Amino acid sequence: MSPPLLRVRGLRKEFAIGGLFSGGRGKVVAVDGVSFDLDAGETLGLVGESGCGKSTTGRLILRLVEPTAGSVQLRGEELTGLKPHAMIAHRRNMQLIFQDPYSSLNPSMTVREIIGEPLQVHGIDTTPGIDGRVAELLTLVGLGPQHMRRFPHEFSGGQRQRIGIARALALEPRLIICDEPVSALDVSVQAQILNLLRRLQAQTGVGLLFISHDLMAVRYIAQRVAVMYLGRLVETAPTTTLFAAPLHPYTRALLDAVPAPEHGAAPRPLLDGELPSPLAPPTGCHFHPRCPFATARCVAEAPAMTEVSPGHGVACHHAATLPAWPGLSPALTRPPEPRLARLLARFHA
Amino acid sequence: MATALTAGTAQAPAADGRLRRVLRRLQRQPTSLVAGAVILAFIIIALAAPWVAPQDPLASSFLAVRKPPSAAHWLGTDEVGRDVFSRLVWGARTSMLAGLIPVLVALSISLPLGLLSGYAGGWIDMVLMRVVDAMLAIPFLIIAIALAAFLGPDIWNAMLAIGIAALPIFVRLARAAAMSVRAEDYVEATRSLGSSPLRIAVRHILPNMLPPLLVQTSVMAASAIIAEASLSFLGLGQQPPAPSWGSMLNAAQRHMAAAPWMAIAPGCAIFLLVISLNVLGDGLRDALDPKGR
Amino acid sequence: MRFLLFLGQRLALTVPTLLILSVLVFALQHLLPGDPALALAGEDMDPDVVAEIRHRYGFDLPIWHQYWNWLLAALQGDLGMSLRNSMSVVQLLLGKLGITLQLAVASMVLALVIGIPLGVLAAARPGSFASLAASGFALSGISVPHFWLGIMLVLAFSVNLNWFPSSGYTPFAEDPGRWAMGLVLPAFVLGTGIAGVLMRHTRSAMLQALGSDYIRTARAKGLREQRVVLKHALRNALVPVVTLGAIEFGQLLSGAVLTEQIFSIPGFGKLLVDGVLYRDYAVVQGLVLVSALLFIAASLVADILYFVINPRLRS
Amino acid sequence: MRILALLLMLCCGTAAMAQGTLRIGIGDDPDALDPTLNRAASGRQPLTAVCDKLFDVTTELKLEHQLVTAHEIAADGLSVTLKLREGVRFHDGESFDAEAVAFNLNRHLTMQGSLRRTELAALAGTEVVDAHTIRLLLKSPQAYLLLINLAERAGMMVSPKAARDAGERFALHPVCAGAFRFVERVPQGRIVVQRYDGYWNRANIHLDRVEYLPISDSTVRLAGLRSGELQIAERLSPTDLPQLRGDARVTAVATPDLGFHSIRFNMSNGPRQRIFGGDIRIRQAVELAIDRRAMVQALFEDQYTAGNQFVGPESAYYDKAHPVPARNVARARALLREAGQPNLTFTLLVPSERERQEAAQMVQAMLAEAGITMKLETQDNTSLLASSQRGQFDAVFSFWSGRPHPDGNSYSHFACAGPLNDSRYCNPELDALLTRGREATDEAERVRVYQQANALLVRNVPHVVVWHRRTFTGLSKRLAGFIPHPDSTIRLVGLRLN
Amino acid sequence: MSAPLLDVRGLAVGFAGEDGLVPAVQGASFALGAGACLGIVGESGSGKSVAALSVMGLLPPATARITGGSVLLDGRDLLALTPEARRQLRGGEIAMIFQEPMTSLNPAFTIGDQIAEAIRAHAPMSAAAARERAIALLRQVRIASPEKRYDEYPHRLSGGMRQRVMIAIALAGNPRLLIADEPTTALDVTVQAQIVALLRDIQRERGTAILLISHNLGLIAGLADEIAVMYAGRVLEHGPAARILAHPEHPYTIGLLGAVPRAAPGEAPLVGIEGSVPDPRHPPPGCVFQPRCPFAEARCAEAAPPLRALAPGHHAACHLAPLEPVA
Repeated sequence: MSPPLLRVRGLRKEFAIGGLFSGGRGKVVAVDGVSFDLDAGETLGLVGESGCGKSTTGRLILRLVEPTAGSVQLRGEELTGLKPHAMIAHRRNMQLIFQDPYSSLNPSMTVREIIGEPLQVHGIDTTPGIDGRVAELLTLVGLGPQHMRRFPHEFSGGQRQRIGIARALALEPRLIICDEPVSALDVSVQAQILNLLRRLQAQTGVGLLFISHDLMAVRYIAQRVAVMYLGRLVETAPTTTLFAAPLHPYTRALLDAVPAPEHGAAPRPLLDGELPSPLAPPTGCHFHPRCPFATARCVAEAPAMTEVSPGHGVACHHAATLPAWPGLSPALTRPPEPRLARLLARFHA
Repeated sequence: MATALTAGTAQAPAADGRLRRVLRRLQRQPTSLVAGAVILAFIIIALAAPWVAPQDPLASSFLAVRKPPSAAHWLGTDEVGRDVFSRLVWGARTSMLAGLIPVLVALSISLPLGLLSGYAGGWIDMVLMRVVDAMLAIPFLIIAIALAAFLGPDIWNAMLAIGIAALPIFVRLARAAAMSVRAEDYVEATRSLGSSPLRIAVRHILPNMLPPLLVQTSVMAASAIIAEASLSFLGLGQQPPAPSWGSMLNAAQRHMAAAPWMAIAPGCAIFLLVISLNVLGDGLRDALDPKGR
Repeated sequence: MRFLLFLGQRLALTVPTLLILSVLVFALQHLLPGDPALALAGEDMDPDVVAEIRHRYGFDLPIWHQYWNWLLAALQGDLGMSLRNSMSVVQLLLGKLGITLQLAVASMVLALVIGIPLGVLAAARPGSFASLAASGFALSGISVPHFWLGIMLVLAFSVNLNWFPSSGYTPFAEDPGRWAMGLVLPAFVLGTGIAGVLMRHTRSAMLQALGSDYIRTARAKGLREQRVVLKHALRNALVPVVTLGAIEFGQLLSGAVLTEQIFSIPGFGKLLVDGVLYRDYAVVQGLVLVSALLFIAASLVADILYFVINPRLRS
Repeated sequence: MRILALLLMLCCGTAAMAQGTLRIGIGDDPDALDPTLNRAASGRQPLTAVCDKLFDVTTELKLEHQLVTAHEIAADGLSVTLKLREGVRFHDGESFDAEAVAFNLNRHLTMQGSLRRTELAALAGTEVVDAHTIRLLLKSPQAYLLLINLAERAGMMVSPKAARDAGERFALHPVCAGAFRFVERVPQGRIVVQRYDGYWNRANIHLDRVEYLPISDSTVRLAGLRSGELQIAERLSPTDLPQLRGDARVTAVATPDLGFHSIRFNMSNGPRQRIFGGDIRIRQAVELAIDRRAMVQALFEDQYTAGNQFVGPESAYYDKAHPVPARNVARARALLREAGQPNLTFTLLVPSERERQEAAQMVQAMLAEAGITMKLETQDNTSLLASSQRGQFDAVFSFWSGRPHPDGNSYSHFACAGPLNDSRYCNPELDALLTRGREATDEAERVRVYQQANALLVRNVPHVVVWHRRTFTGLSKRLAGFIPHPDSTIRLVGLRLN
Repeated sequence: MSAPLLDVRGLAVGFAGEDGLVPAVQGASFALGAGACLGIVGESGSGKSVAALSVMGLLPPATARITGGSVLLDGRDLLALTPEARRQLRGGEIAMIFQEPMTSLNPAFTIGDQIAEAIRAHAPMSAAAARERAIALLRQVRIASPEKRYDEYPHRLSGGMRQRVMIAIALAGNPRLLIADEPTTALDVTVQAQIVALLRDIQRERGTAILLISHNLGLIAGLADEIAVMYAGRVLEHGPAARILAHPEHPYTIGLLGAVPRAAPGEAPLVGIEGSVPDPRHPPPGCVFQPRCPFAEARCAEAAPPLRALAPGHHAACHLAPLEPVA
């Protein structure tokens, strides 16, 4: 069996904290033993609330942040511990798409320079030349060659995100890490970008790690989902499985909190409290203070990730004994009425 | 400042999109326009001094020493009978240069240092910042006086000294600018591409450090002009008989009570130029502010 | 506790700074041309006397040796003797410190009293005549060459109008009225510049505060504008301004060089200029060291104030 | 606003009226207040108030007794016997006697860093005859020169006990036998002295207290005088004088100075001697190109005196056979052509002080008319001293404050071994003359010798004397009894404040 | 429906920009009955927040100009009131909460002080009484141990807690109308649901009318009785929430509904509305949505369609409406 495109094992990152003002020194475990695989052509959704460590995980994989421990393998080759120059060869295979379409493009460079930079850095001679390749990429993401000489500030947020995607695609990478790529965009534009990513994946077979706090967007684009809470993975499963039968109480809470586009939808029971401070994470299972099913064991002992069915792992002591989950709000699962469906079809024409 | 701006356009075509926006915004501020016009007028006067000045700024007349303003001498004559107005016109050259050269000196040294310190960090940053702290603790003028005295009294030395004395502030600013640019996503983006540190520094960080420094440049030019005047006032700047506004003030001080016109004219010239630079600096700051009130 | 740790760290950082500073100053002044021994030997400049002076003050030693000697003595609190008037530098500085401090405090008070209200006014009524006038004043204060302003003021108020003493310094104990009058003009000259700086910073901090979300909240509560500006905005705007004020104060202590020169105030600035001109090494060295210490102390005070004012750091 | 102004004026006014206190604005902050260590001229003002001298000089520069009541020069000129004033006590109560004089003269000669040795160069030792008689033993017969030097700081007597106790720190609190006791000193601020009731000449002292305030800017000193803060402002600039005319409260008195301003040529000091060290015609050309009278008129309101010798034209030692030459540009050009230097170019070293800066610029303009290019190089005083001693100059614009005895204006400057002879001018004929002048006890002899010396220097042009200053002292009309002195030191005896 | 509590008619607001007045709201009309909840949905730049601030009287005075329309509260035109009268309404009859709970509280004062201040601004009472009442308010917004929290500074609180404090401040004057401008956007999903629930309870328990502004149709749907859809400064469609969600008539509303990812079987691709929001300085001719509209015809570029009634209470501004006759 060939190795997966990306294999992450026991990834851990501790940040030393304490600058001038905090006095004491301490550390925050931002990512705590995260493991997963990602195959070529596959999209893995990494979801969690802000501050749970999902973005750090993405940067650890790219080694933009040095991991404290753990292993990252790209196509069977270990990346951790590689010297910077040895890392460069791998960089063309892994790219990053950012959340903020404004700060991720250098304001003093033209679109051509931005998209052409990866080609220059890696000394790639393309048949049509750099200009030709940039034009090609611009067309691929739904912009045009006429945009090459412009500066980022002349574009809207959605267009900028397309430029960012074109830059990521320039080197034909095997893996793209998308860090909340649509959360800064308007709803109508979000869908454009999600569709674009889907289309590009189908065309290029690139593997996507899709980091997001928006479960429905993840559901739309990912084949598998990993749920993160305070630095740890709490559940991973194929998307359909996860949305049909989530096993971790936190996953359920997340799904329950999705607002349904329906008037007077019945409110779901709510999760209490908020994400605890990573400076002082709760003992045992990090989720226990907010968990309606927590027991003494949850306080004392951190549950290990166990596979309950092929590809479905969950880190909960009580996963087997939880009551059944009522399912997503019907408003989210119901197909649009025929009239609406017909009208919506016009948008795809 | 206006010269610095046009120079900026020529050197950094990559930034011209933003620069044009900034210029457009500047044009909408009436105060900046007036300030720009004043500065421009001074530049023109300085460049056209031989044609603007009615008399030879060095020609002294033993018979007309310290004469009050008259039709022959619009701003009177000085301590050795030279025409104050003509000296004022020629002195504009020195003062404009005194605003420009120290800024160029400070920028050309502090940009690489600030970049190094702010981007590389680590012990280099630590050592550099201690030296900068030490220099900051010595008053600006004292460093300038000591350096100017060491280099010898000469206008170019004075400008060099002022530029060096301004270094710590500039290094700090450049460092802060480098650090804030370093935190931008596009730097991470280019890092993830595998760009070399040199490329990141030169291609991505350096061009984006410039806008915040640009504001400081105009303020610095203003202080440099005052510093030149102060050094000349202490006899360490422009050497006689060549005129500079500061040396004119120096000469005037002894005759304050009897010939106040000797001091009032150069003082007002300095004030006008410096306040214009400061106004333009404020305008630039506003124009560069992304929120753009 | 956190505060003490922070303070300790800050103090530890000043040690290398001071060392570098002392080396810088030592190098700087020994780079200056001219021979202090010649200047000290009097009009007659007897060669024997010159040699004697050189030897007596150790000018014949290698420069690193001179520095080492100075450093050893300085660590024991001895900053040497003034070449010019045989006074101990420490004593000399102590005598001046009070005077310069008085001038600095007077200027600072003036700057605060003028700068902050003007800044608040300019920010609260943007575009109004008052705001323009305040900004104009601030810009003028920053842009006018201080030595020139000083001379003009002396000319106008002392020579022609005879309202203020033109120069010199009278101790408070001797004649409080005269003391106060003597400080008015120099404090005004020094204060206007700082008032300008403070006004601009107050204005921008106020503008920033007034544009912030919590001000919108305060207005949404239906508070009177006066309360919104003076309580909610000013309180937050003062944090950076106070910090800046402390740092400006630190610079004031040694930055009054030309002003003291013009008003013949026997403070740090005048001592410094004379020290440089006469190559009075020990005085210049000690003076720069002490003013650097004061500057560092002032920025420390700024940090402490920042700590105290800002509830985010306090808890 | 008007009320405020009124209040302010009241404050100032009352403050200035302190009873019997005389406030003197002096031009510079004095250095060590110890007669042995004092260097700058500014120190003489407070020291004169605090310390009496063995001798003094009259306004005609004649020797006069102060702590000495009689003196007698031995026939061989190698010793002088001094009879000391009796009943004089130092401020600390110690009595003044021959032992004290011996102590003081010895202190001047031996104390480390003493600046009085040149002045006492002729003194070999002392011999106490009785409590109030002392004999000075001389190395060479230069008695008159020695005595006149004892009318200066070298003759100031400090309390031996205080000097022994304080050691080097004596300068911080000088104790002498003058009319005023030292009270306090704020460096660069002020020096305060208080009347000493045990003073031998108490009857002629009418002031309670004197404050010396160093104010470096003469305009500010003048402003202080006019506003009533000061009652005396020393060394006013001649350009300030027109202001005084309209002011009924103040006046100014003038005395000719003893010194001279001159442009010294580098005759043989290092590599830069080549411009002026050789052909005398080049030096003469420079001199002829300068119009001294026009300069004095334009720059100094015609208040200074154009000069060409090391004493002023009104001095007895001035050689009237060589008056100040008129300007002659044509002759200057001709001389330069003859010397093969029609386009002479040289650099004049100038201190940063304003008076000489202005004059240098005017000289520059004048020389330009004769085809001479003179560049200016400014240095601060300390640098200038070093540069001139090392010979790093073509010509230097120098100033000498002057001494009552003409030897002080000549020997150090022009004798081959003179310590101030930065030009390195050396002429055995002049050396012989100057040595004779030192030994001459007879006034007529001195006049002859120094006139000859002046004539010689005028012919050789090692320097071009440009002008002699006059000292202007600004006085409040409240002040009575002021007598200006050519050595520009203010004598407090007889002064009265109304 | 009887006379509404809030009736905004033809409101037009512009901002002084670099090239003159840039329109932000152009002739927007909507109404809200006492105790009801109106949701305004729109993307960035739609003018929804500006409309809310106009109601509140909190538009930045230096740049904003109200160029037309009226804002009636109980039939009284707020735009005609003196600034002082408007100030008294603020925090009294009308209160508002904002998007950024992290920055909307003054960092320099304790949360208790800030609530008590709001209380005393409209009902003079002793400090002790205000404190009591503030603690009661904190309890009402479900903050645990309110006595202890009273003296805390905002930076000690989490985002959700701060938004609760903001709500407490808003409730201090017993408002009849609460404007909530994107109240949950900055919060985590789980906390977002808590705040929505709190708002719902406030509406029900206190009968406070709520003007809820959001870009999230799902969020609006759960709370609002009526929905107004705004785009480029205009109200394109409004009507009862159930009707708008089930039977939208404006193509933009339809697109928005299609852009929300749903767990619909069959995985139909998500609707992305091509193009982007027009630049307010250079609006397209005719209907503002026309350049992005898949239904657009030639006439759409010629004249802007007026808001027309299509069913009782349901209005849409589209030439083509009704798009498909009701089956």
